[in-house]
Amino acid sequence: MDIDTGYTQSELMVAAASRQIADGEVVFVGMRLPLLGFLVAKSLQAPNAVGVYELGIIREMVAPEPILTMGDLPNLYRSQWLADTRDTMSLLQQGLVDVSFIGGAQVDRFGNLNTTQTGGDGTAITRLPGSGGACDLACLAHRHIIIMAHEKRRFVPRVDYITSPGYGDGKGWRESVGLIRGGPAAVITTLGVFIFDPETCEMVLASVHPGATVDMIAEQTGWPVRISTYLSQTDPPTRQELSALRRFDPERYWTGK
Amino acid sequence: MDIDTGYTQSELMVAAASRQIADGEVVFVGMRLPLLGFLVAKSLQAPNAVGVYELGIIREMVAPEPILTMGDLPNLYRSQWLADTRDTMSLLQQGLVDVSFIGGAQVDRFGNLNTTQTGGDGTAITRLPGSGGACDLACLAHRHIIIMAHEKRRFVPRVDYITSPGYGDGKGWRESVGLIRGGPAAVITTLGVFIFDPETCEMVLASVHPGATVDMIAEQTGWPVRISTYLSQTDPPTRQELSALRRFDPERYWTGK
Amino acid sequence: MATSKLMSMADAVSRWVPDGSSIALGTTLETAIPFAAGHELMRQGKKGLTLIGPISDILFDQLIGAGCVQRVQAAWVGNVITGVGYNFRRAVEEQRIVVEDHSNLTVSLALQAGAMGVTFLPCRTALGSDLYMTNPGLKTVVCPFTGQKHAAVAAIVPDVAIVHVQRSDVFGSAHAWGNMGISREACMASRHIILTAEEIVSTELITRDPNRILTPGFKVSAVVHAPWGAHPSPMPGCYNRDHAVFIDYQKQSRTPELFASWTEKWIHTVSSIHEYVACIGNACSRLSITHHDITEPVDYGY
Amino acid sequence: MATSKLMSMADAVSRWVPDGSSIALGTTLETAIPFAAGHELMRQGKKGLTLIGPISDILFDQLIGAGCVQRVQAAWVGNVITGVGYNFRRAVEEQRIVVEDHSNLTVSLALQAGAMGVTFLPCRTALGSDLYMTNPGLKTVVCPFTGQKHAAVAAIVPDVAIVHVQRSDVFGSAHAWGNMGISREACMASRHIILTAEEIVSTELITRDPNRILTPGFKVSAVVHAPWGAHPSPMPGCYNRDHAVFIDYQKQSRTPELFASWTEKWIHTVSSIHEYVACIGNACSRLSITHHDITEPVDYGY
Repeated sequence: MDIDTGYTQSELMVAAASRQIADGEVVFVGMRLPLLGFLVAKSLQAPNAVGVYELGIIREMVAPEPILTMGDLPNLYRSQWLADTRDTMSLLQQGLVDVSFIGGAQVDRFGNLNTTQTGGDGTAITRLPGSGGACDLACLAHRHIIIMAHEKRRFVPRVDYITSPGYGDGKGWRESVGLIRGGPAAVITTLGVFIFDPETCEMVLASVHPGATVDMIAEQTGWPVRISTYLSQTDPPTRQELSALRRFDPERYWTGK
Repeated sequence: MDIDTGYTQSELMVAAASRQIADGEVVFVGMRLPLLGFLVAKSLQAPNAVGVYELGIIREMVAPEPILTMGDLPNLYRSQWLADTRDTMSLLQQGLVDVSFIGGAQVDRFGNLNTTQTGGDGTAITRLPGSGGACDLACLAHRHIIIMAHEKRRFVPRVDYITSPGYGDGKGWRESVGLIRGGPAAVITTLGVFIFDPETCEMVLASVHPGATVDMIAEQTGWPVRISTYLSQTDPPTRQELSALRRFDPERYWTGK
Repeated sequence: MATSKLMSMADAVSRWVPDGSSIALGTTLETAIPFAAGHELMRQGKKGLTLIGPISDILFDQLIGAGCVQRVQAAWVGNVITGVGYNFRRAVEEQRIVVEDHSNLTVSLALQAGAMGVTFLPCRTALGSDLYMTNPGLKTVVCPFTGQKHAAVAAIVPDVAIVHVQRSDVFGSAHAWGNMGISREACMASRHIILTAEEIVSTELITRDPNRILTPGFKVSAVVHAPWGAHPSPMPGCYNRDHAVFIDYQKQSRTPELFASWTEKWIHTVSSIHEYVACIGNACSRLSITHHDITEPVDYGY
Repeated sequence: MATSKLMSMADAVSRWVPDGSSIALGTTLETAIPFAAGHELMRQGKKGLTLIGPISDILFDQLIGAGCVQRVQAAWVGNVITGVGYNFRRAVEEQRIVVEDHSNLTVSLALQAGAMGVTFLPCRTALGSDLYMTNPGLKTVVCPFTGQKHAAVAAIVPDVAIVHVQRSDVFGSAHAWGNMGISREACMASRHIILTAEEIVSTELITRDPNRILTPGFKVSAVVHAPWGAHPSPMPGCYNRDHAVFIDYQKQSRTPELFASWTEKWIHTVSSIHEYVACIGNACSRLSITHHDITEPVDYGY
């Protein structure tokens, strides 16, 4: 935890993620930081947001107690629907989910995401857990937000494996492979926030976190970073955001660093 | 009701139908006479038969009160599963249903059944209710039994419309259209019982009901009737069968004539 | 928080079912048929409707007789207890309506495809049948893994599903129990949902049992309080089937003239579900549930 | 009437899960994971298993570490709360197991296809992804109505589904509540079902609420009484999640040597679920449900 600013990198990322949720939106909520981001949004600017969880849960209320995983019983309590995974995926596939959040081990400049394996093509493979619902969210939500640590080994020119499709190799690719909507809308890293150029579908640096610099970001990115003409500094978490966040992660399990 | 014999034609048909059910079989139960036939079998030789109903019901116990339709609440009471129609159809499509029963307005010598419309091809159309689940039962059960009134206008050389496929135009037809199993095993009429020749897939008269004759049957059948070398008389309903039947249809709504 | 969707039957039907709508109803087959909502469609003189359902029992026949219907996508239209639906038969034979014949499985899958957001689903039924003659929503498809021929059913996305439930909150979270028919996929597939409910209850009561909820409340457009709203069909937990009405209806619909009298008496003279309940008066006690069977509690705590 | 299917965990696993079986388990994702059954698989030293599931949490990792597994058809294998599953990672990197990567939607549809008795189902996910690289169960198919490209998922028919439920009768009619994950399609698709249950109850109690039943009892092959059978995962209505066990497991599985000690302590020294419950002793009260939330009754009478 950074004593000077009074918040951690993770807290800043969760706050930035939570701001991507507008009131009334249907949000497909993933594990870990996205789960917290949803709870923060729901407590502040988006009280009518609806949470859809791949376990087969739809919730309109925040859980009555802090939860570490989406399967914790307080996250089932008084939900608006306990159903099949397939039911939640049907809402997603129909186009009823506005936004979702996914993390990853590798991302490239077109927002393709890898959570399956790195290496290959002659080099040793490092195996990761896999897609879970991430591939589905990246294919089927109207937009998805990527949250990940900003390190050069993760921000690579081309991911070793596409678990969750971004814009492939650029404009028109999603349509060409048969995807019917969606694509990444933003990438929230430990250093800044990227959006995507609607013309080229490339990642563009939109804001730099307090304490980070464009140079630091360029150094940790495996391709020449494009920078928005409207580049700004990421707003630090507000007191309200921090207080909501700490209510849901009181032990700082997810946001301790 | 025939005073001499002490039972009606319908009662004889229901009894004959009920005998087609062996103990432990999974039976897809249709409306009207088949519903009664199942209840009679379940009360006598097939106590462990499982009833599957297209409404989304699985029952292992007979209903605690007489029912007129399968949606009557006693038929839901203490069932083994209340679920979706699709769940019951999935059991059927998987091949877990041994036997089913369907009625019809027209049948031909290959057991094709029409409950949709008669006429057409220049003549006026008479519209009937349609398939309901009958087409599914005829396509997907391991075997199905047809129950219908024996009249010349109903026993036609070729049905005007195939609602529920039998053996099409003969051996090999089901496979050729993509059907993966099944076919009619018997036709129980007001005059007799037919089975199907495994070589030609044609209907063969196996037994004649008490009071009926081969001539009467030939006269009411729109093609030259083939007769089994083992032709017998249909066993009349036993006292046990009649007593079970009348417990389930006490007002004689379905079996009064 | 959310806004109440509770409104009168007249408002719900007027707002969410414009002329020309496609409607899934009667989705629970023989139980819980939304007769009260159907009668309001007739009362408002809707035109050009497409009716979507499995075994529709007499509600489809009534709507067709009242001239509301242009097209039917169904597996079976008639009177479960007596057979033929006379209005349906006349309308088809006089070519006043178009019928796309389904089986129970194919109509279920058509809605399931809509629910899942795919344009078709494969199955093994209907192959070799003449359902293909009138139904452009049936074709074949080859499995890319096995090379086997399957039937393919085109997705149906109704404008609105009308479903009758036991209890709902004012936001559209509702408990439904009994056989489910094709109600779940109909709700998930439809652009709008009108829930008619025997009882309006608190959200707290509903969310104490979230597995029993029919469909996500955020998909529901209108909630209507309609006690006896499924009469004469049976409503699990509420009342038994009124067989006499179905038997009587057969006679009352035998000719257009008889059906006009039936309509006058049961639709146009009756302005609301409350008047209807007054009309069926005696039936109410005769049909009530006398052998209760109550569920074992379940704990959703933490 | 029917014959009881109640038997010990050892008998159920020995009889219905021969070496080389394909098993769907962990089908409720993060809740109700059948750990007790999984541990019995390890205790009996099963070999050559195929594991089928969505997000499997640490049970898959344990079975892989114990050398029971030859193939995995899953969307995610790891530790929900800490990330990487070390045994899984080692086994893949050393090419000791084959992985067919799915997404949660595609593994659900693979089982749903099996449940429906079709050889494939279409969907709109995974297109453009590299899931196709290792998974022969993913191809594409063209919709015969719209000409649109869909992903096609091949059916999976497991030899057995192992599912943990709150209560079951001895014939396999069981109540399950909470989030359902892909349990329903896993049960419907599988050739056999082993139900492990917190409680064995009367058929009468179960059939008083037939909508809450998980799957047709006649499809179930074995019923096992397994209180705390999902620990350390949470079991709705019974106990909360034991986070500490998952966090601790990460450390205990970091090397093959550490995992061998873990196995010795938790699998081989513990001969049954009853001994296991004695071992977790203190956890039981710490995890118990303190905020109860009880359902409103429902009437299934007539």
